[in-house]
Amino acid sequence: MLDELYREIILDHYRNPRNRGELADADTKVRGNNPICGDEVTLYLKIADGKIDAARSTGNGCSISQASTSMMTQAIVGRSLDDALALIGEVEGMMRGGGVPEGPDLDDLAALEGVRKFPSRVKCALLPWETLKQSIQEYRGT
Amino acid sequence: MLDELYREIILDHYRNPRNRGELADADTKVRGNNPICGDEVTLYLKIADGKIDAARSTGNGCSISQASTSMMTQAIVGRSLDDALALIGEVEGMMRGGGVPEGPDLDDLAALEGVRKFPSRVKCALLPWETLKQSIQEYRGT
Amino acid sequence: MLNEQQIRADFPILSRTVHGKPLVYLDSAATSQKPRQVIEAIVDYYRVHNANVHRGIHALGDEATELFEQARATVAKFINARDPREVVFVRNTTEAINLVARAYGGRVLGPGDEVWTSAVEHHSNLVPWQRIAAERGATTRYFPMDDEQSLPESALEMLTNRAKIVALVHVSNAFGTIHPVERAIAAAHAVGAVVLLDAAQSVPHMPVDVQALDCDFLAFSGHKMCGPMGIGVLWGRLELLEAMDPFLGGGSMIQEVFYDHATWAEPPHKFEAGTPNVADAVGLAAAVRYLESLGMANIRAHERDLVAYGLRALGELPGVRVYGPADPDRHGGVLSFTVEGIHPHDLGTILDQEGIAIRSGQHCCHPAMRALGISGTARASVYLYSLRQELDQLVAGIARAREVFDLA
Amino acid sequence: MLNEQQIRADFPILSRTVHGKPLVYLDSAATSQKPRQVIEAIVDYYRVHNANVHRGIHALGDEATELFEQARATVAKFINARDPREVVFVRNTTEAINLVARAYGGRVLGPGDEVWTSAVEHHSNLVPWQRIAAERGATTRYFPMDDEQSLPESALEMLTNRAKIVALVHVSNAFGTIHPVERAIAAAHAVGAVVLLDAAQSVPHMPVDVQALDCDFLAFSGHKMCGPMGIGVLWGRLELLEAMDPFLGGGSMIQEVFYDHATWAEPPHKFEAGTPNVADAVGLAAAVRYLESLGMANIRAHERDLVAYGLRALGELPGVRVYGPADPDRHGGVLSFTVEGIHPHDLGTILDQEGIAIRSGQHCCHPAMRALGISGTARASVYLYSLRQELDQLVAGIARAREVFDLA
Ligand SMILES: Cc1ncc(COP(=O)(O)O)c(C=O)c1O
Ligand SMILES: Cc1ncc(COP(=O)(O)O)c(C=O)c1O
Repeated sequence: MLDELYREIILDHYRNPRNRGELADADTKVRGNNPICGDEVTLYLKIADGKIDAARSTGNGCSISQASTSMMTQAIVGRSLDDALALIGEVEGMMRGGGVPEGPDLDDLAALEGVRKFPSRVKCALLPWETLKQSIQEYRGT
Repeated sequence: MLDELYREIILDHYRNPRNRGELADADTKVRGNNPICGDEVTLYLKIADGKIDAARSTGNGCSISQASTSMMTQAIVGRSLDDALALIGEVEGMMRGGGVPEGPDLDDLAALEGVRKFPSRVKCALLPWETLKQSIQEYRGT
Repeated sequence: MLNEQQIRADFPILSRTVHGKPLVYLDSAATSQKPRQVIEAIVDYYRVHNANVHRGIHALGDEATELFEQARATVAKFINARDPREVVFVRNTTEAINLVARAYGGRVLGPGDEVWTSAVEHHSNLVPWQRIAAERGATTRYFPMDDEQSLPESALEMLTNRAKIVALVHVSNAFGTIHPVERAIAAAHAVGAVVLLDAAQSVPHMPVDVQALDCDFLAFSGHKMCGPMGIGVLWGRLELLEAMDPFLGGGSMIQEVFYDHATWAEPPHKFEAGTPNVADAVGLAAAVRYLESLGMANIRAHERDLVAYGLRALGELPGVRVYGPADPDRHGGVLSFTVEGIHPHDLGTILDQEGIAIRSGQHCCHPAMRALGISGTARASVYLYSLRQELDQLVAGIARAREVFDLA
Repeated sequence: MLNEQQIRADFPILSRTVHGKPLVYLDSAATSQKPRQVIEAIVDYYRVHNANVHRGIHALGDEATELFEQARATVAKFINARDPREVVFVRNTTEAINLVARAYGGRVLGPGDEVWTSAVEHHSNLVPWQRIAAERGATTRYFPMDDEQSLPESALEMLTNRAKIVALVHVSNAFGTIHPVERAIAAAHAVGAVVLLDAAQSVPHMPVDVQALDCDFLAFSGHKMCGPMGIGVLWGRLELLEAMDPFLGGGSMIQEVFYDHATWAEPPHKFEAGTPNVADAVGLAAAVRYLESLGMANIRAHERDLVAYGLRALGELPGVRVYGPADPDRHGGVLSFTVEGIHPHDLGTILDQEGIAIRSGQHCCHPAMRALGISGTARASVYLYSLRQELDQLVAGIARAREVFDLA
């Protein structure tokens, strides 16, 4: 069962996080945290014409939260804000037993599917996605 | 067992309380109450040369508290404050299983002995005696 | 209809004796007895699942957390809350009211503002308001009671827009009155006040639907509804809970803590500082399931029948005065009465010798007793396991007391 | 010496399995497991004696009241209190500290005054002080920790007579440090401050004597000492309790209530508003008797042995850093550590698959973790039922985790 959680691709994203670091001219900068385990993510987005042009992150936490963050920053660049919101919904759905998201740049995300067998870790996987949702809401001023 | 609690003499003091009413020129006036059952006693004492010259009471409550009050006002008149304090101790002792107080004017008090088999009623019997203790302490300014 | 025999078999304590007589428990308004289903739920929790909650990572912690949050959802559904996050676990009704007084009242009350309660409130719905009002320079005011110890609708006209909070007992523990709270809630909302219902004596005994009532806060205790001691519920509208200050500070109610400040978690956790009483929340959920299996409407019908029977029987006794509404439709499972010539306390002792447990005194309602000019009442209160035959025993016990006091 | 086999047989949960493996419960600092003696005491209370307390007149009420007050006396004797009236029953440590913060701190603190705690406190001993200090215009200050996460004695020189309250953890839940509180108490008294000890992790694990310690308040939780959830204790010097404001308002804590004001009962009832958690107080008393039957000194010796063993075993593992004092005489039953390359949360999940329950994270000590520059630790905590063999399994589990993360 542990193999389903710690798939090679997750450990790879954990050890070599993509899009890591601050984004100097970010349009949004939002910090999310999980008060119980101490995971934290700060997400920087560059947004133009309703589209995410760049995404970077800082923070620290467990392999799941950090790998999920890394995968997310890969997956969302180039997507419209509405597409990104839909993707958040798909990832949440996957954690509740739905299918894996499909589409360009989304292959890695499927590796998160195994998390749903570990209920106490679902929060870790969703932390960056909740932070993304908040970023979009802040950007849109809602 | 009820006969031991509701002895004839207790019912008599309940129905015909002795020394009932206010005492206009009292040296002490102290109110005691039991917040759970609502029993209350206000005790008026006239004191001279360290001796209780008169005792009267107002208030209301159950047969045990009111009979005990009535008996007490009978028993303490003419006694010195120190004797009264000692008598309080004897009555408390009787409630914990000690003997009955003996001496002039104390015969009726023995009827309270049966109360000790009813733990939740001991408080009722002791209410006037605690009020007496407080009266003496107030009088002595301690 | 309730199956009396089956129900009584569920309550182990009902088969014990007192002073050599079978127990006749007529003190359920003080605390209810517990069915084996509730006792077993607690035992199962401790024997199999026990762990601290919301701190996860291990299987026991996950199980305990799930049981705890399921209990919250069970309670939420029971009172028809919109969202389980509206259910805050506390110790008892008293703590729930203190929480609202401090965390809501402490925020909204200012000089000139008024908190309204009624003349017949339990101390737990008086003292917290007196204290917070005094602290904030606000005033406490009281609806009067009519001669059936019920809230007269005309009194609601006394409300003005100075009223910020109206805190009312739903069913009186002292007199059994089922107050017309729907009208009071509408009147309070009309002047912009929020309404807290002290539902300690309603939620255990009748269907209660927070959305239908349209109240803003509701407080009740597990121990009065077949659940364990040490667990109670504050229900509040989510938007109010979100806007409120926290209550107690500590673990679980925080988002982040720094040396110089802290930020708060969302409701309900914001109000649940420290390790919660998981076992008893699980026990309360078992109690709710037990009550639901019988049906709250059936429970109320059973008690209404007993109250109608008891009102009639007591009313026929010489020297007995029964308080509260004469109409059993407006009278919960509490029979509060006095017997001329016998102090309630004495009556209680004499009945106890017969194995009959009632309560005597002021029932935590000093001001109401003072207003009525009495030093207390005797109170026989029924629940789902009570029987008509037990009320017959009560009546026989009163006759016996009259003998002891040479009144018969 | 404890009889390990006999003790383990007392704890039903210890024979269960998790993910198909026997449970290895190393999370007792979060909450302890319960022996059958405690579970049975609760069951017996509900099956035989259950009633509300202090409202007397019937046999069940008398029995429940006696059991409740006996429980108070049992707890008082256990910590060597002068008088049972010094023991206030609360829900948990968190509520106890909030009670003191509000009812004592709210009375004595003013602008310019200081409340001192330390850099390694649990949120429950931080947030209540931050809040009351902010409300009263006082300041919170913090003793630093040394590089073994212990309170350095030199720090005590920072106290001046502006310090009104010193609130310190006795044994740290995050690092296991047994702090030199005796010196801190003397130093605080020398400047006229009162001392509250957060004894959540000491009372369950070692002899604690409030008179010998000479502290002013002591707070602890039943659920961490083999007792039920939902019950905790505030001990306070009687004269302080008498001088304090009440905490929650409602039934039982009053002397008399009028429409416009109320007067208060004496301690401890003044602080116990509403129906108390009688069943769990009775359960706590059973837990105290259980602990006393083993002997607190024996329990501490057992844990000291385990900690010495665990410190050695963990210290030999590659990449493992253990926090807290290296000297097992100054180290309670908490082993807090990090493994390079594996986040504590991941370690927790991997160990859980082996049936081993530890806790990972910040242990309600955000500021201390931030000060150490770490995002949390893994924490294995032992109790009287823990075995050396379980620490061996922990060590093997860490090796397994290193494999999963390709570190081995
Ligand atoms: C040192 C310390 N203080 C306070 C607490 C809070 O205890 P509780 O959650 O029982 O209120 C704990 C336990 O979580 C603790 O370990
Ligand atoms: C109407 C009412 N309100 C409040 C309370 C207080 O409940 P608790 O003691 O469980 O806090 C009670 C019960 O005593 C009650 O009957």
